[in-house]
Amino acid sequence: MLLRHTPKEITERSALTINPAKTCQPIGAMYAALGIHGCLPHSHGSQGCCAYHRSALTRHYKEPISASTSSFTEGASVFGGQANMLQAINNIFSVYDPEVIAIHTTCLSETIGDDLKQIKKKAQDEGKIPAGKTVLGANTPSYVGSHVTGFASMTKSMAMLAEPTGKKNGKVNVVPGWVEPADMEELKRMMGLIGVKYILFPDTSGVLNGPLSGEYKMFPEGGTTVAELKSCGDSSGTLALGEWCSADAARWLDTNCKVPCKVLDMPFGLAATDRFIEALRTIAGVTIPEEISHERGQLVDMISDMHQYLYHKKVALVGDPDQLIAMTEFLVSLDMWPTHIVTGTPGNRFEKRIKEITKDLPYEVNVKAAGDMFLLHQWIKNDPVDLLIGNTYCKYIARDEDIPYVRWGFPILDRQGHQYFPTVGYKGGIRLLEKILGVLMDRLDRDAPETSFELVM
Amino acid sequence: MLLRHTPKEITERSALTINPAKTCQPIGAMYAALGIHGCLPHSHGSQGCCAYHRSALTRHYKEPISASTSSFTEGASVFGGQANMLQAINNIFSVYDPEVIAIHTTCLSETIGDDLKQIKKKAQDEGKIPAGKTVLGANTPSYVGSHVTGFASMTKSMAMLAEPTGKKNGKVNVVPGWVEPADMEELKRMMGLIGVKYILFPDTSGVLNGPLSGEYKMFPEGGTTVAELKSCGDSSGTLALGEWCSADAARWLDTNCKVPCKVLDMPFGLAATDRFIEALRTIAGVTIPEEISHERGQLVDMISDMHQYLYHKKVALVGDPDQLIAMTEFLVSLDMWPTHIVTGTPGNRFEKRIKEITKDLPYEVNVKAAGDMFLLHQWIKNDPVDLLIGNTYCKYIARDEDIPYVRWGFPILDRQGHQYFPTVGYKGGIRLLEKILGVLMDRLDRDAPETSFELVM
Amino acid sequence: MATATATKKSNAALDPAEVKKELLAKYPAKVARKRSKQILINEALENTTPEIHANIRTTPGIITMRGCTYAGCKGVVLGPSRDIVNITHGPIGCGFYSWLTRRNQTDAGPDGENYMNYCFSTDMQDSDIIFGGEKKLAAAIQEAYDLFHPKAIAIFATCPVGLIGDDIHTVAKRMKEKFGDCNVFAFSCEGYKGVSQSAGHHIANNQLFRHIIGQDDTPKKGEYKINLLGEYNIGGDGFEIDRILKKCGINCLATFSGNSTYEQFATSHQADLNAVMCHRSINYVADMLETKFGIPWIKVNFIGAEATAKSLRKIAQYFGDKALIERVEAVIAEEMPKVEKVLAEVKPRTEGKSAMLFVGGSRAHHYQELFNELGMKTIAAGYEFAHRDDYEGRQVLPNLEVDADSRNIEEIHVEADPTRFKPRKSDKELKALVKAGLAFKEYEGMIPDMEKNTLVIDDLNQYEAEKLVELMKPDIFCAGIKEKYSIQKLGVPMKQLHSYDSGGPYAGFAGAINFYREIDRLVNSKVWSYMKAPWQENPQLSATFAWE
Amino acid sequence: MATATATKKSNAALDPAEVKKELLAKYPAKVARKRSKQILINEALENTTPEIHANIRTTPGIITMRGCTYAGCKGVVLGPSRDIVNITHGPIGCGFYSWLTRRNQTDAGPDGENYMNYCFSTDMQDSDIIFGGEKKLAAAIQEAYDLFHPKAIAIFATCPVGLIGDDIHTVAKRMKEKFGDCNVFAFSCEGYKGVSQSAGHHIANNQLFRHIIGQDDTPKKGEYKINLLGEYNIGGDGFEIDRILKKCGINCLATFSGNSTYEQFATSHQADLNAVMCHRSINYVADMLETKFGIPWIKVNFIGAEATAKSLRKIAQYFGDKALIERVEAVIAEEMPKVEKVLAEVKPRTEGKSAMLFVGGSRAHHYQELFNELGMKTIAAGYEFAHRDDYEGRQVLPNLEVDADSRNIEEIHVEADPTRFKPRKSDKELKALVKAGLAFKEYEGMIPDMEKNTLVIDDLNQYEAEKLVELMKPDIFCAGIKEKYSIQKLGVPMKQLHSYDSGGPYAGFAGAINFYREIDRLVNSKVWSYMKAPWQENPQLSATFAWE
Repeated sequence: MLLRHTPKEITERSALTINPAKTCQPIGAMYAALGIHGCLPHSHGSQGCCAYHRSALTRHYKEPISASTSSFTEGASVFGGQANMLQAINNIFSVYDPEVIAIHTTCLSETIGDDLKQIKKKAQDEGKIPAGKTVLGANTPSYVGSHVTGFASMTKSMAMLAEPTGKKNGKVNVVPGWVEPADMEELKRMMGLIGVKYILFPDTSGVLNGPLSGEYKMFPEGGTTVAELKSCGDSSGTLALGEWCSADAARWLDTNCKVPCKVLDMPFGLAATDRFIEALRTIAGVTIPEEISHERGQLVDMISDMHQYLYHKKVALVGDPDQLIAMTEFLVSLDMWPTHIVTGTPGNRFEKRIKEITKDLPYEVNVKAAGDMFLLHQWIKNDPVDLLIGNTYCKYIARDEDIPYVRWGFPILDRQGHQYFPTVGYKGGIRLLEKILGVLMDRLDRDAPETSFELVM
Repeated sequence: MLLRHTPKEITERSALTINPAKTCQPIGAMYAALGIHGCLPHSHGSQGCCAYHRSALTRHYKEPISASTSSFTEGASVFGGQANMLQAINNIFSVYDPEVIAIHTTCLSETIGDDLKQIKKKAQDEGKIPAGKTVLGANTPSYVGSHVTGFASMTKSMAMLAEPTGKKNGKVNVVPGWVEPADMEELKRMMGLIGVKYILFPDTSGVLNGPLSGEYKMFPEGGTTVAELKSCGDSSGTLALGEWCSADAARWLDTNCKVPCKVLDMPFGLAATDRFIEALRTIAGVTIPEEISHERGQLVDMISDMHQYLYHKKVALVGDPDQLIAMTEFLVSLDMWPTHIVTGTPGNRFEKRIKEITKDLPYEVNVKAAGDMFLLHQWIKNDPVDLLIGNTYCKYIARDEDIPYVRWGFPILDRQGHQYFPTVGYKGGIRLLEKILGVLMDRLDRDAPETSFELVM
Repeated sequence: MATATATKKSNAALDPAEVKKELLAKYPAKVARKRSKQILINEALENTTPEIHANIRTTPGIITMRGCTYAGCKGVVLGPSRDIVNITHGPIGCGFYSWLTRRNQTDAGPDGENYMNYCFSTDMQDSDIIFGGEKKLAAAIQEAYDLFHPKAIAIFATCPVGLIGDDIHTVAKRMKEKFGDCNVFAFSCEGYKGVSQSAGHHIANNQLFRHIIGQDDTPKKGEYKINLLGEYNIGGDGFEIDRILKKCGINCLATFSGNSTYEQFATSHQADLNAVMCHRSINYVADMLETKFGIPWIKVNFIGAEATAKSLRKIAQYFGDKALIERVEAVIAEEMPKVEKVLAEVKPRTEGKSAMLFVGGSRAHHYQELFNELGMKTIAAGYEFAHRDDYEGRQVLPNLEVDADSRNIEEIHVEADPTRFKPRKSDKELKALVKAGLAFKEYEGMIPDMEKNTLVIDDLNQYEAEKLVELMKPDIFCAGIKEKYSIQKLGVPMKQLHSYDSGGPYAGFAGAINFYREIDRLVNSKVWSYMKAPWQENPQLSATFAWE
Repeated sequence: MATATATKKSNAALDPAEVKKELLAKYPAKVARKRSKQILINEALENTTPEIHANIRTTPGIITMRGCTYAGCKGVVLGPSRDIVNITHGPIGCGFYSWLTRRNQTDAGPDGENYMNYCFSTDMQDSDIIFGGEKKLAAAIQEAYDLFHPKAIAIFATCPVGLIGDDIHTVAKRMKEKFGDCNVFAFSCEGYKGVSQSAGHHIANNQLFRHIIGQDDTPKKGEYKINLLGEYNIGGDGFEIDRILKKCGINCLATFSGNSTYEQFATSHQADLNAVMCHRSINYVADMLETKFGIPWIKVNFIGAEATAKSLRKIAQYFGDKALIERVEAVIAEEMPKVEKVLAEVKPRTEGKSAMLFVGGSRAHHYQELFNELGMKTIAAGYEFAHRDDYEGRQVLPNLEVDADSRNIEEIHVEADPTRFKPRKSDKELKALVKAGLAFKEYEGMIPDMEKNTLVIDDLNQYEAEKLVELMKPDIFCAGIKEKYSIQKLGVPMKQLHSYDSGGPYAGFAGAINFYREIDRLVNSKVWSYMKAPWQENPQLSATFAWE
């Protein structure tokens, strides 16, 4: 067994986290920042943070991830990191010449209390920020929240670039939250079909799913432009997809720029996508094109065709709150039985929301926020499941317990596809179904006695 | 063992086919006919043919397949099927009211020598064909060629609806061959991006991947219209994708309507898609949009990222000639080693083409046209492979020999996805790669000793 | 109107005459006249069963559910025999389509002979059509023999074979003599014969009887020896029935033909009773076994828990042995509580719902048992390839007119075997059993079991099926794979009762439990409520978007 | 220009001075001055090795390959120890990122203790930062102990821990005393210490020596007892080396720290020789073991078949035992032919190609051996976190100036163990061995092994890496995961030499074979010829399309 020391018996733990179901804020901030066009994310801390975040994102995307660091030494940690940051800003603009530097803090710089605003001001005063260039920052102390929180903070900082002119731009802000580049592309495709004018931020499509062409572009075509971000204060409203990832940015624009907002679930699965499309329709006052209805109908058709393989199958899930909420709702709508649900990100609202979604199921779900994969594994040992959905670290549980397993979430370090094929929207729902059915049916084929090995399924 | 009587030792067989790698012409004609808008395919033979073809297509698509039959009895078989057909045409137009009836023959009606042209003429003379309705026919004797031949014959009959006006329509005819609805959709998307005006026939997209909406449409929106088919004699040229599936239609238009043609491989994989796009570019004299180059670059990127898992892996393939030719070229371009290749469809050109494509490999490939899956299995027993690609019937070999297996081809009776996700073009190539990598990596994960179970792959 | 099905409740109340009128409205006069005789409103006519037209030609151009004679012979009856090498003589298609597509299960053990996963064909080419296929057929038989050395090789003719005049029976005979240790026989089951699969069943029955049944007189030991006729082990039905029979101590010598072997067929004449499941496909063998060997037959039905219990009691009653009767009662007493427990859980969710069944030659009748147990009413039903006796009961047999299509199907004349005929019961015993309520050689058909004013429709076609669903909005519809998705597009769950989609077994006690759960899943699946998008349900735009 | 790399051949010929100028051109003056001292053109200056600046701070904002002290301590040195519960004290990130990401393999057998697949962290929250994390740390240690009862628990400090002043060593001491049967110790390896991973190695070495090494005097049997230092069993390197040593009859008591156990460390002081693979990460332990226990150390290298043979001979020479020497020769004689066979096949496809290596503290040097064997020239190389002695050789050690960053890293003072110090060889014996060419405590560094006019660059950064590749167009580039894809985007295959991407082992004889094949695959992969679409290669449209 790979996880041979995990006991079935569950004992209370107050201090020790084992096999975390989250990581720290800065990587979320870094990923979000990569969704700004021409942006170099900057980690204000010691070298290791930046190295770790770049490595993790690189392994997930199999793409180059550029980000710089303030390279704190012991001295800086004692006397403050301002000197390092000023030096960094100067070097970055002269050597890499990005449009934007998006700075996020770390546990180190937060603990010593570096003040980003003040440092940025000093950099401006000292003329270290060339004209037309943008420097923004987000506070992302690693000891608060999770990578999701960091993503939300950086996204909020993007919103804070808004410069309302008082003149509406006729667009809707759409904050997609932490989804894959392919998902952001798919959201844009759907909005394009519906005919909604939008500002999508962040937008990592075209940044983290790049081609191999013999050229290396440190700053690819993709990403939300600063001009768009400045303009988002003039939008008619903001749709925030995901309470954890996107609500802060949307609410800030509401409070500070009078741009009304609505927080929706991430559009994974049928119902959540319906609500997203319905919201767009109402806002834009348009008729939904046949093409969208057709895609929806295809998803429903596939559900009806394959229902017998899904019906009452027990599922264990681990991941991030916004994704898990939508996925759990989707699974319930498939007549599947989400049984154990864990996120490492804190927040009681998560448990409350999951309980609402699963309230009609004939059993009590195991759900935990600020939980870990060690607990999930123990739950599974006590109440085995037919399917496991989560990031690559789940493969150790899947192999030990011999559970069909679908990779979904962050990080996915050992398979390809997530960069290229969306799981949001109706088409994304079809892909999710295909993957779920695939592993369940592979298991049937593997375990079927020769008497009942099926040709037609 | 499921195929426990298959011996390793290979003995010559001249008369007995075991586990065929093809089926008969009429089903190909039926599938092609479903790619005409508002068309009811009609099987001129005894009831069983139609029942079998409808069942097979239904299992493959999980969609309703409507087709009618002349319901031959012993009497008709002796005295000829004309009466049955006339009665059928009358009933079909009054009960189902299609735009088009596409008749194909069977071994029965061919053996007794029914003459479609003459019967059609009689129907016209007797006013059984309402004004504005179309009846076309194709001769598809089951004892010649294969399902591929039948598809080609019906496709040719579509071309024969051409009514050249002498005035060019500024379009290119594109004959996609036997690919999935999702593939036809993808071809249209690519041509749309490139800005080529086209007539695609047949076109089963929107016909065989329909939604569930509470309505049953016997004749859905999709399909090539008769107007388009009539106009294809005025096109500037014809691109036939696949020698076996599409060349006849293209060459007929060339000879009879002076519409020049070019026969290309089916655009599966990198190189074949390159040639297809390049052809469109030259014909239309356009610049290829960045979006297409980007998709291409993504495929190349994925190949480079995952090359170590593909390198020199041995592959056995079974399917239809046009598909296998393109797939074999793709595998070779991935540095994989196609080792055993079988099609049930006759034609020495197939073996010649495969040998050309594989001539630089450090070994002699096993290739056979008019072969069967029994032989493929024996080849595998004598020279095991790392991967098996073929239709659902391969699952018996895959399980007996414990070979990673990708479902691709016709029919796929036990999995979902082929209706919805294309495998043509660059995006299709990415999907094929994802699937191939998926099964190869699943095997690595399954067989890895605990000492070398990999988190990052 | 179709779009409503999802939401609206069933319309069983509708006047059946109205429905029938609607069904016929669109037909040309000639077709309408013909179909009207095949669409019957079930009403007791001074206690005689109303008459229906069945086993007649399908009108060309009308999209039928039916298949062909080859399908009935090779696909249905011989398909499930695992140790016979079944070679299709013809172009490749027929063999290909009948390759593993019926979900007949078989258990050959780890190393028993099993050719069911294989497809054998002579793959006739045009030269064979022109110059004749006998040579190729002989060569194919030889190659099969050399590769596998099977006990038996069967040849199945497809359409062209009859037309070009290949003498497959002589070829078979010649090869059989040549091999000596391998029985080779052929079936002239060309697809164009008869009007449906049914003709193929008959042809299969004839040749089974001629070439295999009674070939092996090695005595079979054991008491209570029966054969099970017309059970094809779809989805494991046969395994469940075997389990129950075994538990009861009843010896099933042969099943025709689920999970069967050549040797079972060859020794089946040693049984003391034939229990007939699918009357349509196999009654010929039952009759011939009685005439030639003196084995009586009774109709049984293992579809439905109650029906299973009843069938077991009939068999016990036949043997009349106290020990057996008690054992049967003990088994029923042990099995029923499990069934009732599940039924009690499921029934509240199925009660009062309606079903339509259009399938096969007996299932449309048998499965009404299960729906009854679920409290569901069958509002319309019919067969795909049955005859009048399957609808109205065997009493109609004497006055069935034989039309051109039936006339061509051989009726073999059987006489009592000079040495092996042995009445299993004395006339006295038989009379007593009949008096006690056990009916021999009897099948009353589907119609008497159906409620008044339900619809009985023979050879239902696609057009009528959709109309029926649109008008009557059943909660579930049962037919075959070709019908499945057009019905489901209308928002009505469709259960295949040929191959069961992916489920089974549904026979016996365990099967009943499976079926209850399956129907519960289908009629209560959430998916049928998803068919309309919000913007399709309320196309009107509300004034403004409700921001937070 | 970048776009050309795919097609153009390597540009090794380029004047290195030109290249260096190009690399520095874009930098601000201050940065340029600093970098110019870290970019060295290799030229013999009257036979002394040229001087390079190394182990100095990375300039903020410059995108470096380097990681932090925690990574060097927890990630590199302690990570591979399987039966120590390694708890990260800090926010969740550091523990998460060092969880299974280095491909250190370990073999605990079917039921041995193995915590390497687990990640343990105190997941500090803001309250812990404000009120201190010692309580939580103690609780976490207790929970780990209660759950697993391990032999040892190690604590690793992350950045905030030092700043808020958690006294992790006292907590560890307290818990160790409390448990009695579990050794608990801590590492003050905050990420901000030092200038790279290197500081972490040193800190790890110190604590290993202080808390584990020499704790267990239970005698270890067997002859030719050695320790292997600085081998981390990435991709199974250690397994291959163990295989070879075993075959030679050499007893490896402990490997620091690939596939290692607590007990191996604790008894390692009983070895008679320390063989040092990665000089940078582990030389401290080697020195301390010599000072305290009298174990001499020699530099070895098992990367490269020739190097492996050479290292084995060195070890044999040290023990000076004829039997061993013969056995070693026999093993080499047995292993080399397999290697040479593959090399003969591959070399024609690799010969004359060029490589760049920028990685680690010893691999950039060791792997040049393998490329030499493949006939490939290393045209530029450098370390990520090494010191001058790794470049120039240990003779520079006395006159290394200690800067502010190094000063903070503890140097522990070690003395000969009063009871256990035992010289393994007499001075006479040692002198003789030295005379015979065996060098003790000696490492000559990378530079002397590199050709004239090659480039040696310390702490190469992303900007310089791309420039180098664009200018010199190597056939392969070796570094780490962060660098992999920016290099490959330029059309140059990139091989990770930290984690080997997915391959390995590359050490020893079998490893050499693996590496030959892997490099063959990379430099000859067809994919690099696909980067341009036809319409990108010939944007001009030919007049008309060539119809058939």
